[in-house]
Amino acid sequence: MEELREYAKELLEKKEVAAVIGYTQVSENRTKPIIITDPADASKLVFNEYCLNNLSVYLTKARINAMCRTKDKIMKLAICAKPCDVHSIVALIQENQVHRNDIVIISFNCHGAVKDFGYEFSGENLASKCITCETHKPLYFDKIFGEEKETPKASDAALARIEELESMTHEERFEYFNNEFDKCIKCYACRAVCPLCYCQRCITDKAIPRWIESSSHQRGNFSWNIVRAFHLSARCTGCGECDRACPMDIPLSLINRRMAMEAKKSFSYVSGRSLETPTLVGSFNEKDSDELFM
Amino acid sequence: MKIGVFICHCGENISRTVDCPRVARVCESYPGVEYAIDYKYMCSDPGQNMIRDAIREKGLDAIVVGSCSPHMHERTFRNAAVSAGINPFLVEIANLREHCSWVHDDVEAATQKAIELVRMAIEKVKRDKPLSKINVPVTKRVLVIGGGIAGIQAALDTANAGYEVVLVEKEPSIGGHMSQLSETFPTLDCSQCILTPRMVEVYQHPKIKLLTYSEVVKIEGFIGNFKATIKKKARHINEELCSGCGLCITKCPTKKKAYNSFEEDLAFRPAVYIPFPQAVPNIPVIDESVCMYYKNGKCGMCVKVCDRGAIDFDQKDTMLVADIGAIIVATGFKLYNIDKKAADSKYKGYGEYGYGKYRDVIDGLQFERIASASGPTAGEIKRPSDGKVPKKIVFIQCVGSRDDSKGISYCSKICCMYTAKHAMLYKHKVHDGEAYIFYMDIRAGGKMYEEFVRRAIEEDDVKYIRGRVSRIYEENGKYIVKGEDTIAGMPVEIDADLVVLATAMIPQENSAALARTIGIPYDKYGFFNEAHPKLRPVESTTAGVFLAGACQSPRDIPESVAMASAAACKATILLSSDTLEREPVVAKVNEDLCAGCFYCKKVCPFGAIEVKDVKDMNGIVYKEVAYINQGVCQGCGTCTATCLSKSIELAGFNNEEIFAEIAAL
Amino acid sequence: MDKEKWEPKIVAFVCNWCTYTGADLAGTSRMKYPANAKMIRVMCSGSIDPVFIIKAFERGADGVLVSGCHPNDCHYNAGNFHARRRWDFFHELLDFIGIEKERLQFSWISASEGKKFADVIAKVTKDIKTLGPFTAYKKMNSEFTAVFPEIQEVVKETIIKEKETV
Amino acid sequence: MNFKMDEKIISKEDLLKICQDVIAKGHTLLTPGMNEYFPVKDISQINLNSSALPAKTSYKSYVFPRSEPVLYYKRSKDDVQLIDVNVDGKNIIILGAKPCDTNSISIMRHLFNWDYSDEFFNLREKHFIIIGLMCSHYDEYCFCTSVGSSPVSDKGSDIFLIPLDENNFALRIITEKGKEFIEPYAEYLKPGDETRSKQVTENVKLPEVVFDSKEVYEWLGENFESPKWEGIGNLCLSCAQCAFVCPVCHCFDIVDEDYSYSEGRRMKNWDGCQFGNFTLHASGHNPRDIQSKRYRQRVNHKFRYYVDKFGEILCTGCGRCSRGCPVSIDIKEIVSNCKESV
Repeated sequence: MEELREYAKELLEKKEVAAVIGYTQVSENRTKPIIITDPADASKLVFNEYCLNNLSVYLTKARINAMCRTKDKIMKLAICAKPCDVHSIVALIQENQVHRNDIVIISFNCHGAVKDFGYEFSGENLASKCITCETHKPLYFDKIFGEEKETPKASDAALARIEELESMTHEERFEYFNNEFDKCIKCYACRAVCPLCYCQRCITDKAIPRWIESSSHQRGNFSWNIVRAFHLSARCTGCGECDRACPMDIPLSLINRRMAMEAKKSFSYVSGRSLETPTLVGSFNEKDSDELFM
Repeated sequence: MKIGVFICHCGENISRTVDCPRVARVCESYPGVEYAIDYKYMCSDPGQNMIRDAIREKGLDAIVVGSCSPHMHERTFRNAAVSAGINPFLVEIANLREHCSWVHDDVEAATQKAIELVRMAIEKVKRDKPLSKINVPVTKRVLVIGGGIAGIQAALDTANAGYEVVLVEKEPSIGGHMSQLSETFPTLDCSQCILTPRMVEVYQHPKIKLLTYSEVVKIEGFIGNFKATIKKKARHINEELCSGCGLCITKCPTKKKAYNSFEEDLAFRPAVYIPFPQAVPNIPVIDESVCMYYKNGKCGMCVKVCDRGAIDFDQKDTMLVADIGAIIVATGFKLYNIDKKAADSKYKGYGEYGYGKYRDVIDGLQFERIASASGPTAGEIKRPSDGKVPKKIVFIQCVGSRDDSKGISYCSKICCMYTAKHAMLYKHKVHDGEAYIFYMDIRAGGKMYEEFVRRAIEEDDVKYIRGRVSRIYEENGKYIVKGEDTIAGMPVEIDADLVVLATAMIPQENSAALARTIGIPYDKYGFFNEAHPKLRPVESTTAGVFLAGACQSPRDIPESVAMASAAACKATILLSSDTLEREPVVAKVNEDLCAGCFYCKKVCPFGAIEVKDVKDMNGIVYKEVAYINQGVCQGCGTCTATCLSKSIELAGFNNEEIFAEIAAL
Repeated sequence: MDKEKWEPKIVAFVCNWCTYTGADLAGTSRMKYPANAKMIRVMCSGSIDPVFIIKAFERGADGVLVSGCHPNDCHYNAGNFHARRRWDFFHELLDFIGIEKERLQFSWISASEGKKFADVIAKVTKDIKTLGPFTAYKKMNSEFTAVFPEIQEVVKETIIKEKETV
Repeated sequence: MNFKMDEKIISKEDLLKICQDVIAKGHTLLTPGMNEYFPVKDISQINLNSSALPAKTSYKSYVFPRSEPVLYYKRSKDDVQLIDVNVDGKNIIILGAKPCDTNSISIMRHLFNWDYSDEFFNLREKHFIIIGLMCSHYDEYCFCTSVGSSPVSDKGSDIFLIPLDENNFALRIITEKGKEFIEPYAEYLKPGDETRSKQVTENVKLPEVVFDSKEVYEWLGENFESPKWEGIGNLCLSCAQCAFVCPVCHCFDIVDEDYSYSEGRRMKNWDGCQFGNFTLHASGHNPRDIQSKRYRQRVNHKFRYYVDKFGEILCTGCGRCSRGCPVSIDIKEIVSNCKESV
């Protein structure tokens, strides 16, 4: 922890970075994001199992980037990122939202995080994404802290849920998802926390012509949730922030996960894992399956 | 907005199943429709006048015509609208004939559908924006890819029209397959004799820049404004200095190091060679893979004998870039390899015929070389294995072609004719020989073609056997050909001295890769696709790229030449104006809202999307956005669907228009 | 009995160069096919957005067909390849959400395949007829249909569906 | 109105009997669950636990739906026909409302009857019967006491319940509406014992008062350009979770949506002031173009503008917005620390 603070302080003091985006403790089992520009504040930084936010969402914010551009110098941004958050950063780099050289990735050896604030860290309370996580070490980083530790074991309830849903009839599934989507109040917290929802104007805000009805009645909720899931298909890195943010507990990341499974099955592609692989969206292979087409 | 609706009866073609007056009546009741009428022939002069008059008298802003397919008369009605002062893009066509009256029997259902189709068009036209054509400049230079007879013809015709031509040939000489042929059907005139003057003409033409031993590696840009990158492979001979004396060739110690591919591997050549005596340009090439110098750094005999110092062992491949206005692709064909098949090949071999195993089982081009006066046997028919004159030859047609089980469903078109020619040439040279031809059907469509085949049968006593050959095996220096005669209904067995297989014409190696380089579509075999099978046979679907010869499908010489001239003509039409008018159906980015993910750039098939920097007050780039080069954009709209934030719109088919159509259903 | 009378509403998004022209050929050849499908012409199958399909369902479509040029035959070289990936995901998504795969179908129909066009339209129409009205989606419009009884189709269909379940 | 408050005692069993009857009569009975106030189908779903955490959302949407049609239209050739929407005046009984929810409607009432009387709101409100339940829970986000309320406040309730022991509640009849509602069930009511209920309420642990709303009011007036806003603006991700779970946020957007080329409807939808396009003008100009201005607006609206206009703070201190904020922005902390330097 001290090393992290020292490092952040040094970066700021040397003016290598305009800001360090990191976590700070709020209460025992709760942290929150903090954007540090003053080296003296570096002591507020923490990293532990309660650092839930995927801070890469801040990388695409114009106001944050504006801090890097001073009249005489263009500085970098330092970001604290769990190994899974690095996947999001990779995806952002691939989508031209961030340049690798413009950021300093401070990452950690990670052994999981809790599913939500207010829970004690244990296998039972492990976040869903951590259960299947294969990258306890970040794939890309500039500086790494923390020691390697065993991740608690837990059963993959989300996968079981997906399988359960798939065993249902179409009518039952439609009913289920329609009921879930019906809860949506269109607060767009899922969109706000998603690092890949960086569009300056979301498709749902496009009014002329109206792409997705802004009303949160069944029809509007249904199309919003489908389009959200579709736009993240083959892009979502599975950070699960949407699930955490949704005040209505709609199983958003369950759908994302199902689409990621499709990307893996049909195209052997996992989003955000490699800067060298071309993105699945935006490329094609002549040998892609033609099964769908008559 | 005042909309006029015009419903055409098309004589009775539409009105037989669609109640046209009712369609007009119902449509008149829709919001925005000022005027609606039906008429017997809208496309006729009186019909068009009706439209013009209505536009003027009723003050219409846009019109919808319910008629035949827009592919038929969209232009007619747009012109009519323009002459009455309406933008042509404020005209929508509802397809009431091809998509409605002709395909449905029930009057009620068809009328209902017609109303809906017109309603969709009305809702779309309400949202249509006036558009004007886009002008782009034209580079007056044509790139011809391939120096066979089609490429030669295309290059000459274009150059003679006064335009510059860059002719790129991958082999050291132009001439292509035609230069390998002995005689040509149906006249039996010498192939070389008619081709060589053309080759020389190309070489000497002031407007033609000839690049042999070169390949096109990249095509960028768009119609009128292509940029071609051409790789000029190292010849290791300085072309400026070489006089073509050929001394290096005769003195090269590696006499028989490599198969002579021009002779279809029936002869050998040294490391430094010209493919054939009449080669154009008459400049040798040093084959690095067999040259002693490259093996051990010694020898250098050619350097010693060349008094002009033209040998240059250090020469490297060079890249040339040329601005091009139009491209003619004439890359030709190759013959189906009968048995030597790569593991991933889509074609299956013909192991049962023993090609490659028996030296006297050869293909058509090999026979051409044997029959050619300049060939390895100096025109005497001798079989490759022992040089004996074959007394009995079996020709087998349709080897590969028309054979689904081997992966080729099409007819190669020229084999019937050249096999008849081969048999005749043989009979003319070996008077006591017997020639048998196994055939499936004889396809001799063409001027003097059928007569030619009849001559072979009647005058030269060539024995045609209708049926397939099942197996060929060697026995005492003879090749036992087992087949069946389906007319006689009995098995046949012939002990032949030589077997000639008329193998299928297939596209050149890597034709698919070249198609992707140029950006043109190709079929499952690898032949390039024409824009329209009947009406646009020499154009590819990519504007400014034309097709000539056997790269498009199997062609004989006259057809290839005709296509080449047609393609040249199309290219010169394109180059004859200084600027090009393009349909304004192009995409446009809303730069304020673009997030700069560049998925559009990744999916654009034409490279029309560029990165544009947006700077802040201090001149520092703070954002990159997509910018669409309207000259390059072809208007497919793939970017619009890919754009996640919907910041790209395709003019003429924008999303508001499409949503309106959906809502009108 | 009622169900036989019910006619599905089908929207077809087709590309200008292959499928639309193929449909023209079907017309020129006087092939017959059901009148349920109405076509919306776009330039390339690559430009069809999944939201178009959602919009069609919202507007009461019972089925959607998307059709373009065969692979390698695209007028724009690669539009259909990109479309193919897009549809793979969208189709999978709709399936997971609970929309039967037959509700949204895809085909490659070239300009010369008039017969195939007629066959595909007939097949899609038959499939949708077998599935019945897309009541699950249309229920979302129940408020509308209460105010506008003239959007009868939906009301009628709901009644049919209820009869069936009895 | 000269209505005198009255207090009775009712057993839990009898209370549930009333509920049973309410449901049987076809009224909607709402009760708080984990996530939301939900319509009770079976009385076994009712959990009258005063120490439960507040539901993630309030019952705001029953009086001010997140999305509702205000009119339908049909276009014809020369005309547009407008069709009114009828709001059905169905009784909605809310059982067990938290004190921080009960006065939400009275706070919103000002706005919906200010320059224009919103008949949809008023009609729905008229058919609301709010049965509040004393609250004995508070967590790090609760601050009702700082905005002038308390866990034992019966303000806004028609009837207020105080748990006396496991099986009995003190039932305070507060309004005429409440009286009318309970009258038919008089048989279940036993005489009240105000000392007992007072004993209970006095023993409830109250959340600490963390700020003085008057001081906040003053500070906001003087610190429109404070650099504090920028710091918060940098962190806030511009969703409307806070506004949509808030029991008193009431902004809405009007949009037209069509069904077909001729029919359509005009919708009134919730809108959130943190959305970037909330104040986006048709011209392209956006007066609140950056997040810090939007967050400033949120706090000012709640603690200053609404007070100016209607004399009440637009906040009930329920803490929902902070509890659910994906980046843990805590309005209580911001407001109570407003005077501290950046």
